[in-house]
Amino acid sequence: MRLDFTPEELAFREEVREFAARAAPDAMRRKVRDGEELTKDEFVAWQRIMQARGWAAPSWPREHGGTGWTLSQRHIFEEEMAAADCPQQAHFGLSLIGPVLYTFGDEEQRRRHLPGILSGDVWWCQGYSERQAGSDLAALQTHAVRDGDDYVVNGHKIWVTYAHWADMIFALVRTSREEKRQRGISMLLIPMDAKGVTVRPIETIDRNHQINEILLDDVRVPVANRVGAEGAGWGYGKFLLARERGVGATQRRLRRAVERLRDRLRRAPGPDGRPLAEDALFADRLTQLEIEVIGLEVTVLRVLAELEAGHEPDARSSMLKIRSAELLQRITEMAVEAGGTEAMPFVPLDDATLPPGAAHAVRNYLYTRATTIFGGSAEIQRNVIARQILGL
Amino acid sequence: MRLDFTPEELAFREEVREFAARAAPDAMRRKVRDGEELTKDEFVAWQRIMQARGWAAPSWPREHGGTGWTLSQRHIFEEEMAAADCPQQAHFGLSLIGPVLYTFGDEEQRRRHLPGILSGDVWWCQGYSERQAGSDLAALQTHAVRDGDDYVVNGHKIWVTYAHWADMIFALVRTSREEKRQRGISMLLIPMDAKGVTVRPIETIDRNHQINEILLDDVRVPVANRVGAEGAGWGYGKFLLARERGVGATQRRLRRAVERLRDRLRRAPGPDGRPLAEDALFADRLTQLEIEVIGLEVTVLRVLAELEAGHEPDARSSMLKIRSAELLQRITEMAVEAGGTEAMPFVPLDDATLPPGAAHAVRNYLYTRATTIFGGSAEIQRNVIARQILGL
Amino acid sequence: MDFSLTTEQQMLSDSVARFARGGTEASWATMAALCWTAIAIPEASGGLGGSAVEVMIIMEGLGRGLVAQPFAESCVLCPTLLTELGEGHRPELQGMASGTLRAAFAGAEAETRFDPLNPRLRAGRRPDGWILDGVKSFVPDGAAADHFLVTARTGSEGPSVFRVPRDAPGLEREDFLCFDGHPASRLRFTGTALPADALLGAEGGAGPAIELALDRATAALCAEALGAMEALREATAEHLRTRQQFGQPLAGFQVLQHRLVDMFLACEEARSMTLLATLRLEAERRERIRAVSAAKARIAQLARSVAYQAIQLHGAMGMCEEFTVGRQAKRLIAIGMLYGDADHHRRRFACA
Amino acid sequence: MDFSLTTEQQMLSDSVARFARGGTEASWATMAALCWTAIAIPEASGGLGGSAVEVMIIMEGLGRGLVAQPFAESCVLCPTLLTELGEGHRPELQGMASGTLRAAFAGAEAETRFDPLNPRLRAGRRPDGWILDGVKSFVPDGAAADHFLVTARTGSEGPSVFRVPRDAPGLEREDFLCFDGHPASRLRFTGTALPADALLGAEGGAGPAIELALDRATAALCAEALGAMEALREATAEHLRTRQQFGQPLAGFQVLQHRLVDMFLACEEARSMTLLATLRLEAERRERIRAVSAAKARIAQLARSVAYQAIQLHGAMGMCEEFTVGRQAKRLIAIGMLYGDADHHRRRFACA
Repeated sequence: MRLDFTPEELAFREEVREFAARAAPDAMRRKVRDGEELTKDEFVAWQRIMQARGWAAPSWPREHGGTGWTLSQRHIFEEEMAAADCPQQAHFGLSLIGPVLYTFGDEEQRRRHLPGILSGDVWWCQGYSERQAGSDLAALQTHAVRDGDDYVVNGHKIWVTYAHWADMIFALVRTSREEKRQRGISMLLIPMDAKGVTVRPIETIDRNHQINEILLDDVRVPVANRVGAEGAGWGYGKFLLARERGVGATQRRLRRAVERLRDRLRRAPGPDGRPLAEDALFADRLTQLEIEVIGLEVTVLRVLAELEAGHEPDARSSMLKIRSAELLQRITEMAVEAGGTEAMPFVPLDDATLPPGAAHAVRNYLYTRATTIFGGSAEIQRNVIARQILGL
Repeated sequence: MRLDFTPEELAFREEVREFAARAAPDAMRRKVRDGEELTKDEFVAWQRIMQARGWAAPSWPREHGGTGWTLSQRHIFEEEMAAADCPQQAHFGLSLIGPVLYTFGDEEQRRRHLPGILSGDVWWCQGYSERQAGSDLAALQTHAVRDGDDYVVNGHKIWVTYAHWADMIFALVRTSREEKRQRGISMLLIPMDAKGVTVRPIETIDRNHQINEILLDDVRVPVANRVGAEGAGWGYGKFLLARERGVGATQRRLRRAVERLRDRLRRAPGPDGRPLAEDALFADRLTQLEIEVIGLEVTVLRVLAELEAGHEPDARSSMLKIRSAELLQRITEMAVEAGGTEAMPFVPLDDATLPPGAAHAVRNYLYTRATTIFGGSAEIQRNVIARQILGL
Repeated sequence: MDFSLTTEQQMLSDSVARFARGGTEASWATMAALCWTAIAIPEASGGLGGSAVEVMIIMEGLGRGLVAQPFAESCVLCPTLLTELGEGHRPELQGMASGTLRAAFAGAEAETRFDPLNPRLRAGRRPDGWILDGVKSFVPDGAAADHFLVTARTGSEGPSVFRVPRDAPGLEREDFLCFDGHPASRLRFTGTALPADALLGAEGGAGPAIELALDRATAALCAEALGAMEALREATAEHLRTRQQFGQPLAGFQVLQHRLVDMFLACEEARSMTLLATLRLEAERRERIRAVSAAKARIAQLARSVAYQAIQLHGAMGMCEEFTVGRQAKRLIAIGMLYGDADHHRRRFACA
Repeated sequence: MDFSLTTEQQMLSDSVARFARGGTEASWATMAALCWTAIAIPEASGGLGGSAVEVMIIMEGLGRGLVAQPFAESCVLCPTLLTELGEGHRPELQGMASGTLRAAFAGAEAETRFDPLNPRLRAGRRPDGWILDGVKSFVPDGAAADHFLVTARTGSEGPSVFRVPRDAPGLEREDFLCFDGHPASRLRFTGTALPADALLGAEGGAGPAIELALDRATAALCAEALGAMEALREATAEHLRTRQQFGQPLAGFQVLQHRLVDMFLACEEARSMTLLATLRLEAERRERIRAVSAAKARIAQLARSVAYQAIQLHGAMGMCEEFTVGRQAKRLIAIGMLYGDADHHRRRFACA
């Protein structure tokens, strides 16, 4: 047994580290460090930088334009990039629909869509949830009726992240009403500029616009835009959900967040005029968080080793999602606690200025409440684990 | 609004306080203070002292030999007795079967059983649970078959506290098999020396013998020993369970436990050779507990005021049970934590001696795990509250 | 003990509930018209001389209805500070009672965290008065205030309080909205010259008045939190009853039921703590401090956990600004931090 | 990284599982016959020179089977202490390897809580050796030990370690069972005279050896806890599947399902922490300390919560001494306290 990487992996780490140190422009790096949100232009610029380095798609196989890295290499890559405050490659084309297309799509779909994803030129969003179909996705109502070579799609989608930036949406729609609700669902690729597509912004409690509602009103979608077989969409959806829940390298970002918080505590005034870092209660809570993050790091390595050995991601990937969400919530909470009332100012009026970083801390704190809701709530994850470990 | 008692109540408090200060023998008081268990003889002696004062049954109406006190008086009484480290009047005759008998029993049953309860001469135990009927009491299997003027009882009861000290048991038994499981249950009063009654000790994880299993093998019980109507036992059982969950004055004992713990921390060595009481983490946890105990005290007063105003004890009595059990668990846990490895010695071998109080702290800590299990588990209490507040 | 409302108090409670349902029309003018602005001001100073219970009733109602008015600051904290400093005769108090004059308390500084008794803002003597230099970093509702009650240190041992008009020379104000939507300001004093009578009460003697004023305001905030918690609990219960998932209402899932029970337990405990703080405001100092700090410390925890659960149980809807639940949750989180967080108040409780 | 067992390690694991199923027959003699007593002792000292992974495998198995043998103390802590003090040539080590000689570590004192580096027990020089005075309040498995490795302070700065035979003059021993059923002793030294070679290693120089020996033993205890936690999780899952209440198995109740999930999460985290501690034992001091203390701090919390949940979910059965669940829970609680509780190890982690 060993916790450490092989010499080859360590050499790879050096390579990534060297790149990471100078890859991102300073302004971008500063924004990542402060937990500030990047603009779409910045995300696209970053994707171009990655493509120029040949690392446009770290998780894709080589034949589709990916790096063909092992899981360990991907892990090392993600760790090092996070440690150097490089942005994530955040668009859903790369992480979600791309893999669906090269796995289940036809040749024409691959040829048409993969290049735009790799270059960052085409931005995708994911149309799954509906008002009455959140955790219970099989209850979705948006329907597509065949009309010649088109489907005519009607319905709505909600909680669609970055829909207002997107060129394309991959959506689950009902193509027939079967007894078993999961059947009769298909996946369609729909241009966002198609007639009948309306995007409505949703403001979240962090006073930000990232998610949207999408109305689909008699939208005509060529049948050629269906991925795979009609009625097989549920399977692709599950494939994606499992990926969304998969082994991410978020734990390195958690470690960075703890480090940043520790820096902050050294400067924050605590009781008795000493820095908060010397406050026994605060320091101890931070230590507790740090220890739990370390535990998660080892768990990620364990899951990685299992995946490399060919095991299916099982209850343990739900576990990673539960634990990393919970830790992220506690870390961002503590960052706001550290500020006290100084953390409260949020929106400057007239020509007022806010203390640097204050609003980001609060924004991250508030938005992080969603990590136990979106993409399968913590309760759903626990149901999944319960079924597996109890054999229910 | 006011939090304080009326002048009359304050005068009553003085009266109780004066009595409490000298009522219990020193040895008894010391045992209560250290959390040591009293012997049966001590419990009986204490009941005699209370009877001599005219306070044999603080919760009973005057016509049955009780004090006829208001709820506030009872509360004040229990608080003051606890504050002075007086024992509780612990036998189940007083708290459970006595009230059933003067409420539902016939004249003969009252005449025969109440005096022995008041004097402490007759010790009762409660026969409800069975191996397959714990939280789900309606599943009980012990059955009584009518044979002339007797019932013939077969079955077993488990988790019977102090059965080995008891002269009598009040048991729920099945007298017929109805479709609705709750019907067909009757309550019988059975002498423990009846032929066919066997008591088997159960050792709990605190290495103590307080609870027992009781085997009932063709035990003949006169029909006259049935309380109330045949098949009505479930109602009496529920009456008792509600009483068991009712507004106790445990919060004053909690406060005493916090005070004792604070004393202990002043003497316990902490990190860096200073007393644990000066350890910021420990001191803060104790403060947290103290604050929560204060909250519970106010809640008890609020529930008391509602009961005095004639409201039914509702979800709030389950709430008191949940909260006091949880606090008791945390306080006893902290007492053991304070000891560190010094708290671990439990059973002296040969002529070894243990540090004073060490074993009691552990015993209380371990036994206290039962407070969220016995008498309606914390989960069941939450189900009860959920039904009420959700209107399910 | 007795926790029932008098007939008048019940009427007040009903009136607040009606007012709070008004939503954005729940204005300061209406509050003044209803004489609530006068309720915590002694009769001798032109107020109604109401008790802490009336304040609690109003604040609980405002919390329940998510009314963003600085009642605790403007109608409780500031008037208390003035009267306790022996300035009960000042005409400002009558203006505050009638709602025509608003004050804001400028106590918080970035450097001193939650300690209100050791301000760094410096007040120097000059021949005909005082001169103030320093920054107050967080002044709730500062933009709407006609004058500020500013804590400062002079040569003396303890803190002093100065009355500063909003248009005082050398006073710069920056305004912002907090994450809970409430307005607040930052004040920068640069050689701000004040007349001699700007000093309220005795020089260096304002400590006890500041403590009491903050305790009253803190108890009031506890009541506001209680109201908001109850509202979230009810909204969540309603959501669980009506929202369908997997072919049944969410209320059918035992895990969610028990979460709601935990919210209920938190609300009940918060009510007990609020009553404790409120009914002990008139007690001697140590008892009052222990009651108020115990209440604030615990309610900060309970409020946060209710806020989180409400968001979680509402799912994605809980994340949306358009629904009340998220906004009410944010207000609860903010209340937990105002005038000292849980850590601060546990420490204050333990040291009292 | 690689977390798989070698073929030999897998065989060892199977062997430990068979041994642990033996229950009360799981004796020291059998462990010696299987050569486990030699596993952590270097080959040069007559042992097998096994790695920390083998120790982990054995301890996890002992924990799973609730075997009350002082493997961590007698076969890991004491041998490490001897070899690290440069006493690897001592014949005692061969006796310990063969299982014929047992040692116990006498480090804990009532006055110094969890600090092993500043003993109060005093060792004074005398012409031909040393004289010991003081009390060791908690010596695991002291009654079965042939000799004790006793920490003491001399005139020097740091701690020293002395080897004291069980029948040394002026040494009184009191034995007791701990609440987890494990035996321990209290040792009182009154003018206990020892020869010069009773001092192990350099005077005042034992600190690093004590630290490393305790770290190895602590990592071993983490593995024992992991085994016990897994056993409780499995027993609880089985109980939920089979026990009927209200006409369905307990496993049908979502609240209980999620509790079991939390036990699962705790076990997985404990496994990660155990691996971390085990695989970092050979790292440089700071990294080792951080790994071991992080693991012990977290496992103390996780073990306790699994213990509590196992009792709670077993209901009244969990309270009975006759069932394994309660005893295993007690062992977990005890492990949480041995060689430093969570507070101690969080502090040690933070200061490292």
